[in-house]
Amino acid sequence: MTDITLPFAPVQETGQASYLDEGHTLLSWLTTHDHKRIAILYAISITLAFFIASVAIALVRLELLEPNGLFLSSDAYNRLFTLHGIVMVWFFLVPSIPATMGNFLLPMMIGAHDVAFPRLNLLSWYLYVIGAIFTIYVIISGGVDTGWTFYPPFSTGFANGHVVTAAAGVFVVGFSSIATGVNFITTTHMLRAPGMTWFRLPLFVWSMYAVSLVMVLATPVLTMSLLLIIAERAFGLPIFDAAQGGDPLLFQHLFWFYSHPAVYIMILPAMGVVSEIFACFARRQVFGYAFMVYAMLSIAVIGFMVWGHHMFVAGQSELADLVFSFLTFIVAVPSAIKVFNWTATLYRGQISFEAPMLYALGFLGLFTIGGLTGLYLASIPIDIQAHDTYFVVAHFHFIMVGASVSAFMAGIHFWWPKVTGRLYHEFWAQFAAITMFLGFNMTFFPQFIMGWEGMPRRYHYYPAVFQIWHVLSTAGASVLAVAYIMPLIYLTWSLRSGERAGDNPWQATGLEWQTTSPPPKRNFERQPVVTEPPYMYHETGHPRSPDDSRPVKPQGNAS
Amino acid sequence: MNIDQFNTEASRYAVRVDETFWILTTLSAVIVILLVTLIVVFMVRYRRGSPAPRGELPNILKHEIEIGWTVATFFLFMFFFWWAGVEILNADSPPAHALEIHVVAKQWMFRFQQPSGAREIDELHVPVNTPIRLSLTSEDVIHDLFIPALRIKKDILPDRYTYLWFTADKTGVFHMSCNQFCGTNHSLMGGQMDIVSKQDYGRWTSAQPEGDDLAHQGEKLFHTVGCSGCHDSPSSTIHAPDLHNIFGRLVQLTDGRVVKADEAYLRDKILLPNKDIPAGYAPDMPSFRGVLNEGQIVSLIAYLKSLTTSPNVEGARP
Amino acid sequence: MSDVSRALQEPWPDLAVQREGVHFGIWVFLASEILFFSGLFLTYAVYRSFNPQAFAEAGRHAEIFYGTLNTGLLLTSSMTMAVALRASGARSRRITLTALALTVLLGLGFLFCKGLEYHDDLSKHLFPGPHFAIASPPAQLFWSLYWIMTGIHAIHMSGGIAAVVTVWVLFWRRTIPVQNSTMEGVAAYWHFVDSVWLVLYPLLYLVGRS
Amino acid sequence: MNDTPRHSRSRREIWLDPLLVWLVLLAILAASVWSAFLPLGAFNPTVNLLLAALMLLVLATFLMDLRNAKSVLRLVAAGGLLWVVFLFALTFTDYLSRRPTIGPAPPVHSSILASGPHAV
Repeated sequence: MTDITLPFAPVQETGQASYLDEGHTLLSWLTTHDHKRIAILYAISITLAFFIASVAIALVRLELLEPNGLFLSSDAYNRLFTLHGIVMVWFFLVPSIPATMGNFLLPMMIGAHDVAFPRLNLLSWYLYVIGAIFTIYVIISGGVDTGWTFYPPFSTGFANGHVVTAAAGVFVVGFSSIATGVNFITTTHMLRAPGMTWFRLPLFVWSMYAVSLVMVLATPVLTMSLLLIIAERAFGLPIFDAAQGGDPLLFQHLFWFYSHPAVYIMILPAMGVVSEIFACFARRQVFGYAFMVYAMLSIAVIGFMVWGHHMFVAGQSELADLVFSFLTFIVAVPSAIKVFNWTATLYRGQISFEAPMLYALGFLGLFTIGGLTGLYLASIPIDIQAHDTYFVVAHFHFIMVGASVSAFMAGIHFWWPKVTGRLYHEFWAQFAAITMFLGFNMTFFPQFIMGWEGMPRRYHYYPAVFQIWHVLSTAGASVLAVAYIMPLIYLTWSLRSGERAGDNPWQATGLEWQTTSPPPKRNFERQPVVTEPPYMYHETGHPRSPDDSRPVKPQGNAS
Repeated sequence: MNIDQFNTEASRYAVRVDETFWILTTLSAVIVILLVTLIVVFMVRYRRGSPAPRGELPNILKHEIEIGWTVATFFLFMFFFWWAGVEILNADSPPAHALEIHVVAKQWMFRFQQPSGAREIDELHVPVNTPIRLSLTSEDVIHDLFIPALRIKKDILPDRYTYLWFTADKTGVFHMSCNQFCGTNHSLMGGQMDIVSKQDYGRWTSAQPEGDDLAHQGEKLFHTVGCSGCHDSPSSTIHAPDLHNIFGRLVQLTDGRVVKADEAYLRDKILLPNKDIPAGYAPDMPSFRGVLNEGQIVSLIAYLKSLTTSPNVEGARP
Repeated sequence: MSDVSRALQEPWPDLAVQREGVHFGIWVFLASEILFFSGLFLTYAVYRSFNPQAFAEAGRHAEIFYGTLNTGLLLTSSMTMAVALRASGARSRRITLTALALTVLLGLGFLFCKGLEYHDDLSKHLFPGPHFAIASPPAQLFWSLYWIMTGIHAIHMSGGIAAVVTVWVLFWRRTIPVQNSTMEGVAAYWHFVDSVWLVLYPLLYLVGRS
Repeated sequence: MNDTPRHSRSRREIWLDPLLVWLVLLAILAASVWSAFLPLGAFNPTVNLLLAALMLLVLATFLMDLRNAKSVLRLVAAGGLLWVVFLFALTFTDYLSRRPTIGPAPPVHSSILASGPHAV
């Protein structure tokens, strides 16, 4: 089972077929149990979801150019932003990094051949597809107008769209999330390579572990609350009907018990990705590795106890307001620590600025602003003014889109050579990264301003005084659209015409880089043995002259 | 329409909220500038191949600094929690004799009922420098009343009361809107609030069409819909409680619990009479759901309140 | 060895780790399931604490006979399932198959009784709606929760029965040996579904009896 | 597989343990039904739930074999329950403090508390 070899054993050209060559038929992809292929299936599906949701919001932003609208009816407008929310949250953001990069990399990073339950992994993708089919049916048949939050009694008694089908789609996709979570937790516990102790795990693995925890423990509550909505709407069971003594706020409690931690489902993986990238492109050990781990775990756990800050104006008790406000300030502490640690990782590094690093730096900036505005919303008096205005919209887009999608793009570029064996086009990638950062700020910064001045969200018609900000925001969104389409083009191009990457183009230390690119079906030819902590990008202990190329110590050997 | 209708600070509370906002913004700006400076300096100084010396970190940077900034962040955030928390606790209770205005929201309009009985739709006249308490309820879905100039906002729930209160100190016309998504015309649900001088308010009130005040309207309803047949008739064969001094009292229930007879309780008693039966009574009151609309319920409750003479009635609070 | 090679699956290094992994995985899934049901329990707890009288009145209409009988059936099925697991660990194929078959029968018996009970409930107009039998409105909350809780539980039961039948067939055809990590998972799931019922039982059938 | 005894278990041992546990569980079930009909007032639900918890404990410990399980499994089970506690505790923080709200409590007069139907 284990072969001990020298730590610096050269990577050998084995001639072993890569996972991409295991079968070329469609059927071979649709029946695969290989975590890498499932990751690709997921990547294709979430990209489609991303563009569907983006088209929806592009229409919304165009419509908002004029205070009295351009071409949409109010119903159509409401359906479009609902569609945007539902598809982006559940069909793109939640599965984005975990189901693609997590699936691809988690087993490789810990030196395993696959995830613990490969068939469950494939099932999780099929559940995603079934959920997506429900959602596509909703889109084709006219949409749903509840907002992604499904608040009763509007959703149960008054909405005139396909609420039941939409909720059923999210319900199903919830189980896909749970399956992924169960798989990752079990894999991390049971399948680590010899020598891969808990505190040698790369931070990306830790982030996957933390996010799985949230998926497994939060998602079921969401599925239950949607089930109750379906029961009320389809079968007339008056669960949240205030006229029968029910309480609509109870739904909000159940919903946010999932949907606040869901924000951490979107941001924790991003934290994992950029940790890898900062270390690699600064050629430096991640500053305060242990603190980073504790911070991620405490975000995952405390993140469950803060949901009530979504309900400061909803009619919950003042005591609950204070308790949730307190806990929300607490959960901000580990997030702040992570920002400091990433900054400190740059200190005394050998920083280079390839596209992944640019995206990661963009993440750092956007996450800082998103996180700080989170403090505004944790303060009750400020939240009362900002709640359900564009301020909130801007805040969560900074976190969920700005930070999370930047990290997603960073990861895609960073691991692209590993996944495909090809290099992307560096100039275009750097250009796209910068465009994305600028476009994003231009889209969402104006929303902070108009939000604080009192522009409510989910408004089709709006007071003309806010037009200037809406126009700016739409202009920014067009820049952002270009920045999103560019990678699609040059990455697709690189699949055929990109330069061959070699096994480890970034000279990175993780186990996933110690095998061939693209990796063979079982990831490693032999069982890898881990001999080092992660991120040994520089010798510790003695100073070095600035110009010499530092020796990189791979985390272990595997060929 | 003018941005002043939104961002004017029309009350002392609004001024304090803005202070909190700007303190937090200053703080955030300092943090952002600090971080950006550090990042840019590191990026330039430690770019690959630059001549800056590298090597191992000094010991102080390895561990102590981590604990240091953790603790510092923690105390900073706790300070801010305390600051914002005190702010909201101070703003919590309106004075006892605030002017009470009933707000009923429905898709997609607000109806306001003044104590004088005057009714308005999507427009609200209030006197300046007077504590006002809005008691809010909805006839259909969850709505929300947002008055940006006062920096206040509250969701409006069906079959429940929520409250807002304020003392405006500027006159003028300000914007109001519904902030909780409530369906097709959500973005058209809103209106204006006219904060006027006390004299103008008095003039406006007397200029309204002659109408009894809420309590009198309620008293009429009390007799016309038949409440008085049981509750106010010593000869009735039905054993129903006398409702004098009911408001604000503590009521013992058959199962031993004690609840306060506030607006929500009285409303429940009218619409869900068999929930929470007071000790000593049979659950034999009919429900008035469908018989009375929200406005009439508001009037009835106002009447019941007017029957209370006890000085111990709790002041209206949000 | 052929037994072993048929039982060992990718990506596990050996059977002991695989067995431990399956056991661990199923428990993580069960933790998730606990949260799933706790959403319902929370709803129940909130509504009951605010409408104790109505819940007591509504609870009296539940069929305590069927409820208790079904609890007994499930406890018995848990017992047979435990026997099956122990027998499979001892590689006693005959006892494993018998105990699993008994478990399936008891599970089907549960669903049959549940069906009879549903029929009675419906004929007594205990499905919330315009013709609902109990006057007090919050009673509809109790009965809504009754239908949802028992319904979801019955779906879980059906899933459990399907899983046990599948395992039984695989054992019967000797596709996999009786000593198998799959058995651990199925057994843990079955016990969990029973446990949920043990909580539902006092919440739905023992309310307002005194 | 190596951690279970291979052929050592006789048929009797296979049946005996679960049968005993089963008898205990049925006894607790009987106690539940019996106690539900006792007039204990507010304690009825408490007793019922405690007995249910006892059944769960017996079932988990002896039939699901948590007593022999690795500590990490017990941790997972406990983790699930801990999160249920988060959910309940924080939701009830809201519900139990909704009425009366924070601030000075309304004055309570013994005459009102003691009030019979006629005072109300």
